[in-house]
Amino acid sequence: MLTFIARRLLLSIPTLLFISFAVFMLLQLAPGDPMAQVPLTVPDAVKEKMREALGLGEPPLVQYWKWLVQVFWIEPKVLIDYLTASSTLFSWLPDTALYQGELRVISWQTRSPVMDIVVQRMPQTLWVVGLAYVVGVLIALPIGVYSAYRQYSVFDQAGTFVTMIGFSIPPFFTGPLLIVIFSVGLGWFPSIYDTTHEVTDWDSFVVQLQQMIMPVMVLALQTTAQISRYMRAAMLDNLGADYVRTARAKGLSEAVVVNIHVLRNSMIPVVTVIALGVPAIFGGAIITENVFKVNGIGQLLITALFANDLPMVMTLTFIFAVLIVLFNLIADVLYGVLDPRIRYD
Amino acid sequence: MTEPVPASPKAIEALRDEGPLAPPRSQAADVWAQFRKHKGAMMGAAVLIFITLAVLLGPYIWTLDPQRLDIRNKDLRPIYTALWDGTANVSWGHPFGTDNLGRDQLAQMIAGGRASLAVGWAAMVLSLLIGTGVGVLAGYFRRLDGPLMRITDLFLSLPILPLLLVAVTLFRQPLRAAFGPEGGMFILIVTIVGITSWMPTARIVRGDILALKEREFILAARSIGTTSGKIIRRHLLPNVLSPIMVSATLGLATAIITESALSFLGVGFPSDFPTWGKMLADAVPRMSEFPERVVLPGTAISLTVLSVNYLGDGLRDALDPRLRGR
Amino acid sequence: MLDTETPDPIVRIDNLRVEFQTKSGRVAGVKDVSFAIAPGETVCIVGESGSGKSVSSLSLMRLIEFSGGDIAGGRILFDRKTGGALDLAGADQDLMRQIRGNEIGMIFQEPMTALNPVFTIERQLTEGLRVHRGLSRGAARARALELLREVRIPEPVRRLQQYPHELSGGMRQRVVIAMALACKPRLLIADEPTTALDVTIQAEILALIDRLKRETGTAVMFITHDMAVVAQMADRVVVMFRGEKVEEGPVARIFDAPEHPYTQALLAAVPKLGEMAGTDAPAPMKLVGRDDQDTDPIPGTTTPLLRVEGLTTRFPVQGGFFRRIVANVHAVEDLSFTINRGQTLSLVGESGCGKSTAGRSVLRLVEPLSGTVDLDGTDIIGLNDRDLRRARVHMQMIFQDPFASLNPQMQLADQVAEPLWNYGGMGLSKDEIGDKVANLFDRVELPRSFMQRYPHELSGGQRQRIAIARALALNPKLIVADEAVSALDVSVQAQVLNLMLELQAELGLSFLFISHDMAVVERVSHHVGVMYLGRIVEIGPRRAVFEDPRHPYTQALMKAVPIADPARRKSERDLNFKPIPSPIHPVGYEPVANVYEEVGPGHRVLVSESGY
Amino acid sequence: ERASDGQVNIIYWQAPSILNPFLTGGTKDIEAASLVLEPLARYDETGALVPWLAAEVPTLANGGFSEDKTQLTWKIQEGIVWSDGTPFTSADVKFTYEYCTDPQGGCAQLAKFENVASVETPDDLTVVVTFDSPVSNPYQPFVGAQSPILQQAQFADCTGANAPSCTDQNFYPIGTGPFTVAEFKPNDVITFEANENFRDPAKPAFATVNFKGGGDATAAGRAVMETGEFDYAWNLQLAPDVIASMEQGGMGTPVAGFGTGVERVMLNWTNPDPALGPDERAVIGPHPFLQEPAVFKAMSMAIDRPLLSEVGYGDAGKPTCSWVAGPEIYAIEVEGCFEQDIAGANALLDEAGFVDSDGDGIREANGVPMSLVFQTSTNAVRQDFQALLKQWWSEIGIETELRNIDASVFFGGDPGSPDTFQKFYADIEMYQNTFDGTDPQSYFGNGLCDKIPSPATQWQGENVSRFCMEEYDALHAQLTQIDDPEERVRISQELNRLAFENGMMIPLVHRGRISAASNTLGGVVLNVWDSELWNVADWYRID
Ligand SMILES: Nc1ncnc2c1ncn2[C@@H]1O[C@H](COP(=O)(O)OP(=O)(O)OP(=O)(O)O)[C@@H](O)[C@H]1O
Ligand SMILES: Nc1ncnc2c1ncn2[C@@H]1O[C@H](COP(=O)(O)OP(=O)(O)OP(=O)(O)O)[C@@H](O)[C@H]1O
Ligand SMILES: [Mg+2]
Ligand SMILES: [Mg+2]
Ligand code: NI
Repeated sequence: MLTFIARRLLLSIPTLLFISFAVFMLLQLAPGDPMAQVPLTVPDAVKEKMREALGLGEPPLVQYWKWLVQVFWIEPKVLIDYLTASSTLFSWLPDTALYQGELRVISWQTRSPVMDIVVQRMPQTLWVVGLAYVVGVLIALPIGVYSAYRQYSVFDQAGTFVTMIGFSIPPFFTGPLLIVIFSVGLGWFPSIYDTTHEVTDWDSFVVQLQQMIMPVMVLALQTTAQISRYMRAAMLDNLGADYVRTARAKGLSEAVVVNIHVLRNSMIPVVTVIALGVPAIFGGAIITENVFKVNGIGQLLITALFANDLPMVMTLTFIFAVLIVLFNLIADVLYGVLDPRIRYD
Repeated sequence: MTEPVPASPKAIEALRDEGPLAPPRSQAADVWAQFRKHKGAMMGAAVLIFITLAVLLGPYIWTLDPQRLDIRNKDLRPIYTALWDGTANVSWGHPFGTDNLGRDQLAQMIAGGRASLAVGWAAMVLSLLIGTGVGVLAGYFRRLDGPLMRITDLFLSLPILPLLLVAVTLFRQPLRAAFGPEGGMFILIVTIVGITSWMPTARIVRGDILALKEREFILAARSIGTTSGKIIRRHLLPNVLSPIMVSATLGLATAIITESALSFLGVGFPSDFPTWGKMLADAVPRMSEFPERVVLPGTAISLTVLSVNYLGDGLRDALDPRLRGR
Repeated sequence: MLDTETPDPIVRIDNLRVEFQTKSGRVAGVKDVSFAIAPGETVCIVGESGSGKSVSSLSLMRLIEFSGGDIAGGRILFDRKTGGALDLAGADQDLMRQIRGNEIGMIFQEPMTALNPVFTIERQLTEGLRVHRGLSRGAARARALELLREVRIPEPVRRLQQYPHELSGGMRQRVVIAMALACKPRLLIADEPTTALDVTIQAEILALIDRLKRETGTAVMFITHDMAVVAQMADRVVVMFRGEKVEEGPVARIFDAPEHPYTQALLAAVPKLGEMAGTDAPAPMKLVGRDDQDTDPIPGTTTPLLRVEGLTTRFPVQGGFFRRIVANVHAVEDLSFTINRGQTLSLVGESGCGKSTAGRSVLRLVEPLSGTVDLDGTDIIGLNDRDLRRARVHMQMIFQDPFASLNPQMQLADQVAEPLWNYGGMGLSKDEIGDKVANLFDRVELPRSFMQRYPHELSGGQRQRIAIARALALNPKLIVADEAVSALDVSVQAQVLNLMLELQAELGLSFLFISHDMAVVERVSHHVGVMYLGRIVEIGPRRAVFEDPRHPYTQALMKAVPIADPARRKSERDLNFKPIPSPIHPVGYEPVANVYEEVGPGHRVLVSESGY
Repeated sequence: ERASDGQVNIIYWQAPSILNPFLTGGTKDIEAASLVLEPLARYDETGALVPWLAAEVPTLANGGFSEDKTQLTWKIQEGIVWSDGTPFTSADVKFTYEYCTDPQGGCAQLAKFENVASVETPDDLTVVVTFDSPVSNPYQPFVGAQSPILQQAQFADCTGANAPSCTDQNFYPIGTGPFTVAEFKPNDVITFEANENFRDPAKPAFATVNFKGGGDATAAGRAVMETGEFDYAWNLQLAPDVIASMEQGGMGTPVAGFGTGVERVMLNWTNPDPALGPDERAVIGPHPFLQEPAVFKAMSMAIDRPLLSEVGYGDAGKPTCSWVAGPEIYAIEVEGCFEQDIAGANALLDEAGFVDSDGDGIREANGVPMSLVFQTSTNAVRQDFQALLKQWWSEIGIETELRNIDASVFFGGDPGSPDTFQKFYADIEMYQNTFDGTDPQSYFGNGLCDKIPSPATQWQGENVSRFCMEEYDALHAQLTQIDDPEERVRISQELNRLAFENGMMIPLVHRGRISAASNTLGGVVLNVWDSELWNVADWYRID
């Protein structure tokens, strides 16, 4: 298993390089100039200087190389410095000073290191999009299980109906709808997410819950629709299997048969589906974030895009690619963990 | 106990296999018979046919120009609101009401449906073609598996928006010159949605092909000299139809919704070109005063997606001879 | 006649009727079945596939509801330990849960799928104990261990922590048996417990069940379609046919004097080992009710058609960090044999000994590592892809599983015509292809009305005939029949075997016949090769090998084969099997070349290392 | 009393990405920074100049502005300290000048210092700005939210090429304003705290400001007027009926103010034919038919301006036919301009020989169909305008193809993008822009021939329509020389008229700005001439 993981990790390096290169070249094709925000009055010579300071004007390959160095060499150094200096986990280690003020990946838009902003955005995205995913999955699983167990029952039919509707209604409609009902009409939840809110005690936790509930539900609806379909299919596959009959012949109760024997087997494909869906969390949910003003990674990406902030777009895309590759691996490993039949060597 | 012993043993009769009892029928009739049994599918088909006919023939029956502004008749409510609200501003001339600039909602629904359905179907078909193609090749030819799956990863990590923006700026002009502003944008959107949504299909198909490849009938086909191309066409593709169907139904919904999301973000069709998604997005700010403006396109999208979903279910059952027999 | 019924049967089924709700209305799986089982007695239920054996047993457990059936009539009177008889047909599921696994144990047909793949053996074994006996984890574990010892699993302690896929089929079936026995049930239902197993393992399992019954006095309801197994196991026999009981009686009576024509036909169709003693050439079986049959022996010719020399096939096992090849599965090791025109060579051996691989290597459906294959002057191994495809016209294959070897989505006529299409119609026009396909259907005795049907609408035997028709379409010289009849019912098997023999007689076909069933092999072959661990350990004329087995492995194999004759029961003591060693060897391992000793004309025995 | 009213919540639907107004052109950034950084003087809600950090506005009358119009002497108020407690001196002002004019720095507000020859500091409270030539409007540097004063101590190391990478300074500037930055999350939210050292001990009333950015105008308006989560929402570009229905929410009210913004349709004086290739499009004139007086006059006549105003802006809009419509004195009245006259427009076109010769409903000009690509930014009201205009023009036989582009791209000025309003790769486009203060002189300069954007100027330049007319240039030159207010008004009106009648653009609506304030928020005075948050120190909570 360990060699399997190690080998896959090693293999993923060329994959990631390939992906990042392809994305980089694609973005190069895009017209646009980070000098966009610089006003008209700045003389050309000055602009040229600024351009050079940002590393433009060099051949794309050189830019790509610089970017690689920044991402793979300089940023890790900053991270290690941070960990040894101020994180709770590693601060007992002697403080390192690896980062010597080299140029980091700088956003053209805010003129600050891209990574800092990404780190700043992570919590919102994780809280909302991540939680939505968890909630969606938690709702989807029982629905899927019960739909399959009572195939073609009223519950099953209604489940199919509702999940398909959930799937076909865009979030830019459900979002405002919820706002009109719950924020404007009932005044239960805030319509705008407060990214500065900190959870310190029970009350603030309740506030946090209130502001998360609507975006989480909008997003969860989509997840639920998909995962419950997969769960139902997997359950149906397994309910007819021979071992289920064996389990029943042992005199086990239906609850044990379904919730332990069948469920455990059905989870194998579903867990990988779930794992493969995780990267999308970090990609953010642009529209939902937009509707509820959860300024997470999705919002970051889209503003960066419109502002032509290539380093930001590039880095976010790359992080996304890393996650996809990583979760592909995790899905495979999970598959092996859940299914003893799979052997990795 | 005493068993009556038959006078003349007709044992061979006993040993003869029972054949299928029902008389053979043509394949099409069989498929149809099975399909008809699926109530959901029949409903789905009916709704889908209705919607399709409505958007295709609608403009000939309801001849109002969807883009025509009639500012004096703006903000009319649909005719049915008169049922409970006698004071509602309604007119038989605009049964679904009008929007804030007085465009006829019925005509917009029809025109919007044309665009949404066209985008949905075209993008879905494109993504299915790519997905199935890549999946089959990766699953069948070992050597292609690695490279193709890496490419799948690449596409998975491509965010759709940068791609769209790049594509819009690079190709809008030539496409517009060749196909007109709407046609060009249509091709762009379809292509982008298509090439950013085929990956799940490819993965699923690949998985199924890998499993099917180990089945004996593929080996049997090889032993009777079937070439790889024919094995794929005759033996593999028909057997992965069912996952492809599922992808197709999900794909149609995704395509319609992606198009509307693009309009929402302002990178889609021209603003006066109605699609269901755009109507929905445009109506959201006035949702509480004019709920029908979100309900009508919203229902249309959901109905389409639902009917395609049920239709897909039924077709899958009907096309699979194993299920058909039962 | 009057049965001598034991006064107090443990279970008694009266006029059982089970129906299924299907899309085309309600169908009866079991129409009218009545029988009883007394304590300490083994009742064998025999009958063909689909005759309602499993449905009867599942009804007894009231598991039939979960497969969509329901008991439409009749009674199932079960004598509970406490408090007399209970009609299971009307008992509620809560009560049934107390009976299932506790008072009635059940063993299922498929050891491969009957165990939950994701739980350890311990977990699955102890589950029932903890539910019914309320044992603690530790006590349940101790009992599980005891059970594994009882069913004679090697290394029982280790097994507890293993997962089903880590055990061989035989071991899994023993686990299933242990599970069924866990709570010392008073009735044991065994639904075809050995059908999927090798003869050697089958013999062990049968012996095991027999011993347990003797030791514990459990009543056994034994379901099978294999008359040889019936002869070995049964006290009494119930014969079922299309949902009805057609005959019942003590085992000796059924075998000696079957009354119902179906039973007679069934028994006639069973090949019995030793039947062909004294003959050289195979001959079709005489089937009851068929008067027009030609049962002349088929001598074949002595001109060689296929010559295989030193055929070796290995499958690489990858491993390590760089996925390099670390070992090889030595599936076929230095195989040499010859098949004459119009004759049949059979390869026999246990599961995994490389029979299929050998057959496929000959056709180059798997690439052999080395060796020569010479088919009528063509060097098959040396051909490039295009020529190989051409050469395939002359050699065809029939596969073991008639359910898996036909494309479920394609009409039968198309599947039979496909080989012709592949070779541009072999010079035939479209209509001529149609005619030819129709003729092939006639040839394999399938009605032409089947042409537009799909595989799932046919029974196994019919499908296998389609597979034969497909193999015949190109008029091949050689057909490799890989377990072509193993999945079929005896009566159907007999028909298919006869068909193959007829075809051989008429068309002069040569067969490479692969099977693990010694009785069938005896019936059809001119020559026999016995394989063990990828090698042929003994090869020669069928008569020589069967009547005078020389290699110890051949001798052991012969002993294990059950004989369809209740008078010749085997005892457990005769059995002596070593576990088969692994065919996986690290890279660089070079096995010794095979050295044979000629013990008779054409009868050669491996004298070098065989692994046995 | 300072910091007694808790928190005030402000929402801008565009999120600030930096708090240094010298490094950004974005209104959102500049206005956010205006809570912290202050200029010497600024405009009030009437457009009048008021002293801010300065003790008084220097004028000719009080002698602060030299007679030769080349020297301006500012007197700084006494006792002003930075939020870190250090005194605010003239050195900071001089430093700000040096900071922005550093050739390496890429200052975004360089235009403010265009004619400045030097900045001297005779003493700690005196700043003398010397211009290299006489100027009629000397109130450019250090006036208004776009050119506030930076602290020398903080930015000393951030001049020139270092400017962009001084993240801390750019995110957490030290200022003299009522608030200090507590936390800055780029493109998301800023938390401000009351400035301990603010010059008025009673202000600000709020202890903290939560400045949220991002989203869309609808949600922002809703958050103030319907749910009451926020106290102030900036610039609600929403249809009047939407705003009206939000007001029903009862939590807040819209506040409107008229500035200089005129929504207008710019006509392209060059030929945007894609066939010409990127370097020649929008450079080579003339347009095949747009410069024909009959054409643009007919287009203007076909418009129902009062209707547009009502549909798009309601009370916050007035139909206009002036390019510069505010302050009102400069506006012109054009006879019949507010009446829609389709028939007249048709007649005009027929007369000029633009007829529909092939019967497809579209007129031809010299053989080319009169078909226009009409672009604007993505915004519900603008799309409604587009649809209406399209319809009206179709009634006079002119076909229009609509296109809308995301605002950040359209106004982004990115020379690489083909979609900026400056590049003008379309026949007509619609937008509005404004100017600071009340004097239109420099704004009228946007019509001069030498302000035409072209590849040579990286597509920068304010004369977007590429209108070029000797008479106009001459008249504008005259304006720069004249001080007499009445004469200035006359010339300005003349310039307005020239622009309108010669087809530089088609004015549509003089639009006000609408923001929304909570009913519990007091002291809000909407100022369209400066930062909307100019008087945030006076805001307080109504109980
Ligand atoms: N779930 C079901 N639905 C419909 N019909 C069924 C079902 N299960 C069994 N049957 C029918 O009941 C009949 C008896 O089947 P059963 O499984 O008992 O046969 P069997 O004798 O055990 O055969 P085999 O030897 O193949 O196991 C068959 O005709 C079968 O088609
Ligand atoms: N594709 C393959 N890759 C790796 N090992 C294989 C492959 N096919 C067969 N083997 C191994 O080769 C050996 C011989 O297999 P083969 O299928 O030829 O046995 P068999 O005699 O036909 O058995 P059975 O009676 O079960 O069909 C087995 O150990 C098997 O695990
Ligand atoms: Mg059975
Ligand atoms: Mg085999
Ligand atoms: Ni009797």
